[in-house]
Amino acid sequence: MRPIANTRSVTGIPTGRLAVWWIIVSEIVIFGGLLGSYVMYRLAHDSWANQAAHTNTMAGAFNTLVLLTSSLSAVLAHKAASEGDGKKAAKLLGATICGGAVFLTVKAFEWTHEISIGYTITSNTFWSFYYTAAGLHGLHVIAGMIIMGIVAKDAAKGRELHRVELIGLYWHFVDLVWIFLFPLLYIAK
Amino acid sequence: MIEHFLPAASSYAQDIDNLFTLIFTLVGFWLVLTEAVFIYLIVKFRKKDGQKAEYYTGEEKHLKRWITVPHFLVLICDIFILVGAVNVWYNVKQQLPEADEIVRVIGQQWAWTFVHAGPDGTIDTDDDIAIVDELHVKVGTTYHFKLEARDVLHSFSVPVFRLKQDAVPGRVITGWFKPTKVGEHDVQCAEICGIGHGLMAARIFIETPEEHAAWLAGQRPIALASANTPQRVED
Amino acid sequence: MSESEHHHPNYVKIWAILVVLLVVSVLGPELGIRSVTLFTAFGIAIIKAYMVAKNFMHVSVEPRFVTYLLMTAVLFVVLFFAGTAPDVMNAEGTNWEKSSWLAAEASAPAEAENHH
Amino acid sequence: MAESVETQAAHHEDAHGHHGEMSFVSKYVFSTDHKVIAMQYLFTGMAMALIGGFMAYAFRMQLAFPGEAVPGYGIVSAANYNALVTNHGTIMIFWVAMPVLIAAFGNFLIPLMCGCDDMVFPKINRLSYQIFLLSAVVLISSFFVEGGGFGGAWTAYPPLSAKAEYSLTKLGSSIWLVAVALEFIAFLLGGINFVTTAMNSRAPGMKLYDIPIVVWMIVVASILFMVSVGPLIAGAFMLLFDQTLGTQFYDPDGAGDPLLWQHLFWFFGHPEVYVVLLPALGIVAEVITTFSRKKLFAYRTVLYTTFGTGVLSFTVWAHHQFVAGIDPRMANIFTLTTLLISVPIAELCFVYIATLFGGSIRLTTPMLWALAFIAEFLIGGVTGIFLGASGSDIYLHDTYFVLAHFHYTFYPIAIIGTFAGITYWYPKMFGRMLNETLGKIHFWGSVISFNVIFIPLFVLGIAGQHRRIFDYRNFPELALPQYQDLRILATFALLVMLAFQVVFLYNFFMSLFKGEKAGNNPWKANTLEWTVPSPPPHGNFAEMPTVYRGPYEYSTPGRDEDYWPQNVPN
Repeated sequence: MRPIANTRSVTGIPTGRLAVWWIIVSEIVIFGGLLGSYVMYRLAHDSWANQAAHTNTMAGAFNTLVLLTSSLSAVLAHKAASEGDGKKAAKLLGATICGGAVFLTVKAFEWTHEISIGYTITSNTFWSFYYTAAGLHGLHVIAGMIIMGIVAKDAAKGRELHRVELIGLYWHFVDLVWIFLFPLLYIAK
Repeated sequence: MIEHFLPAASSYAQDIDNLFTLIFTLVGFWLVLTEAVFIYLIVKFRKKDGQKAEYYTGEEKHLKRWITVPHFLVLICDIFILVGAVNVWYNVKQQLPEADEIVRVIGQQWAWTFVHAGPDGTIDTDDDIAIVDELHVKVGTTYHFKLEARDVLHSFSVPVFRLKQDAVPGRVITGWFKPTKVGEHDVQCAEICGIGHGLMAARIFIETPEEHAAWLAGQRPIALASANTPQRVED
Repeated sequence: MSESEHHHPNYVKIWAILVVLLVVSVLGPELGIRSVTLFTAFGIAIIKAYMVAKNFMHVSVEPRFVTYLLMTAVLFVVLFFAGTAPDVMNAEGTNWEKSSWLAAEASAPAEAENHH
Repeated sequence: MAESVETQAAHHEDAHGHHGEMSFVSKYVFSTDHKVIAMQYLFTGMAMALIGGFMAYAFRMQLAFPGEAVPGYGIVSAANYNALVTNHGTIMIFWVAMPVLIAAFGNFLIPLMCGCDDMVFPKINRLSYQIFLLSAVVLISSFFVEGGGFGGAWTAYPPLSAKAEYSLTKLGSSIWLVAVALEFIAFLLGGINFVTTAMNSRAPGMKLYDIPIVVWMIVVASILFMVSVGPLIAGAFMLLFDQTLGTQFYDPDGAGDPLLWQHLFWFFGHPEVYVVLLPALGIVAEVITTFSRKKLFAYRTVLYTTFGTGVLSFTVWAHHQFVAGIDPRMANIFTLTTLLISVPIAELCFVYIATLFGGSIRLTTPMLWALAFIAEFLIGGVTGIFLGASGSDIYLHDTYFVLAHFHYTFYPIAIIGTFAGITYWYPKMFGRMLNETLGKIHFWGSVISFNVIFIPLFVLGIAGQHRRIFDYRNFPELALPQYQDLRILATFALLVMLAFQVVFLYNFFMSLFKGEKAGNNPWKANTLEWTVPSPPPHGNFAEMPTVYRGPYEYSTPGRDEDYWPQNVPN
């Protein structure tokens, strides 16, 4: 049962969405701190370009495409939900979850290959950042997929449709982080 | 004020003491004034029977200025403190005077190693004298110190000089001091560096040139000076 | 509910533009010009981020304070960077130098060859 | 809104009846009620304060009587000493000040003062407490693992904290770090709840300038926390990997830089001071207005200076690192910002003092605590200037002057402010009054002994005594008998202070059963929490209130009564 407090909206933004904005704000500073530290080190160490040369740009680009597409299905799910079509929203969220799964699978192959040829988290601080930043981002992908599954299950029954937009917002943010991780870790060589 | 507890034995110790006194005077004035007004108001406006409190919003001009005027005065005091602080800081930490001699200070768990220039007066030569936990300096000589740490953070603190500088592994930090008073004093480690942090005490011996020469004569240079240079060879 | 209030743009079109931008950012470095690479990598990342935030996250139809909120968070990150970079990003500065970094950079070319 | 407020309220009444039959466990352990969660935070915080206080007892005894067995603890070794001071600091800030000031008072007050039945996300609120409790358990478990608790100071500077061969507490340091990270996550969840509730769920009619200052302060503090802690969370991951996997994020031998952690830490660590300061200032604002029967002087000025302080607090962090090896040119900038932040804080103190002008002051126990907060915090504030000025910080950095300074800020915040809050809202929390005589005995005992602890430590700091040393007999200039006497005096005062807390505990628990019944509004205060029964029922308000005016309409001209509750139409 929702408390009365949850039904009020003094700012004009529904409470759930306001909370997601605050979550995103706190996530911006988490990733900002990590990527800021990375950028400082990266600019101080020209030799890291030799390490970055061993990342697989095409895999990264493919993953960007996957996340952009999953963002598209998430926003289409939001559109469907706002039109009251819970079934369609659930299907589109399902597509988004698949996008996340593809993303993680590609990552798994990438990491396996890199670790097998000796680029582990300890081999160089570039690789430490590579695994830490992508790993933290991957955790967000996993968390988003789990929550999205719950939301999709409800949405299929026409319940809590407003949550489709909330998980979408979060997913777009995860996409946004990757948009910056991709050039930082893969392109800048 | 600080000199009451501890002698001032470097050329800039007095400047830091003066800055301390300046801040003490300014903030002391404000503290006493504020606390006095505060206590006066508490005593003056204690509850009296049949008398209601007065109603002010705090936006009334004649009342608000009791806040805004002190607030600008505080700002002015801050400017004085800022000028004094930056001035002292610039002379102690930022601008290094020409060095007569260089001493290398190395912190490690849990001892200080001081590499003194030998009789030739220059460091990183074969006659360097490296001693643990004893720093010997000549009064009236301007020293640069090259500060390093072998393992964790340490902090090279010489209270009689009013000097403190953290030693950071992977860095060489240069600072300076010029002893002005003969004596023997504590050198502390002022950054927690593990279990033995409380044991990391050293002594500084501030000597006249003659005493220093006598001490120098009694020392044997370390065999391999290069082993103590910063470019240690990583195996 | 307020969801129905805001207008839904053509999301597929926006997605198509994002994909084109992605292709540009991948092809940019092929030219081998540093400034072009920097722009296609980070300039386009900022454009993509702006497009996602505006069109997918609908920041533009939220009350203005949401934009300010997000910008403030970014600003604080920049502030952190500005205060920290003078010490962390440089190998030497006023009266200090990072001996270990300088030593490592000096021996870096040899290390790089080992990897090839 | 799918459903109108009325139907929601009807649902709510049903639920309320249902809640009456709940078992003890579901009512007090797994409750989602904000008041129960507030109590959970309060009692956990008090329990942790006892642990932190015991640690202070153990290491102060060692300092006064070095090498001798401490009754109830035993011999304090160097390793023990480091672990004790480290965990004393960590506990008092993260497990006492934060949970009590922000979480306990925030949870209790925000829904009541904003006129809601609960937080907007009650289940997330419960989850927040559960993670917090878990973090406390994890922290305590770190004392008992092989190698003992972490001893690298609460700032956890690497490389000491990063490598087991330096710290000699391999497990202790990692568990400590995990506990702190869990605590951050708990407060991120809590903070989102506080901010969202206060922004979105205020009672009809409650405009921005009608919100009680304490709610504003807790909300601003939560925002400061959420925005500043991010880089440190990222940094904690990096440090954890340095500890456990052998990465070299902070290791200069592997392209890392130990100073990065210091920046990450203090970028959070300095705003953190204001995170705990602001709620205490808010509590004091409520108490002094109520007991001087005065409108808060210049409400808007208080708000704007709070915002100003909040923003400025992000620009001053490196004043903790003046002599840490940062570039000396940066120190000038940070001196400037640090001196600037003294202006809004001074202004806040002036405003509070000005509120007393023309008042009708009643020196009840909560009022005494609130006034003591201002008096003592001023000392803490002005001594900060010595340390914010780069020139004098060269000498004073990491001495007992620093220690005394921040205890003169944190003691007023975490102890005096908390007691002001507890004694003020105790009738509302538990429905009974505390004993005033015992309250005053406890007040004077605690405040006087506090000053006797820390004034000698200022002197020792000026004399050059540096921190975190377990035995000063190794330093001839610090081993002088006159300094040892000061250490013994401080330790003696600490024992007195700890003894007086027994009075409080007795008063607290006896009054739960034997205290005078409080009634709805024993202090004749204006804010909404005083319009409901004490203690408030589940759901708080029988009828959701509407707000007609600001919270500080005391002694308004033309009214017989000297207070004017926010929800009374005229």
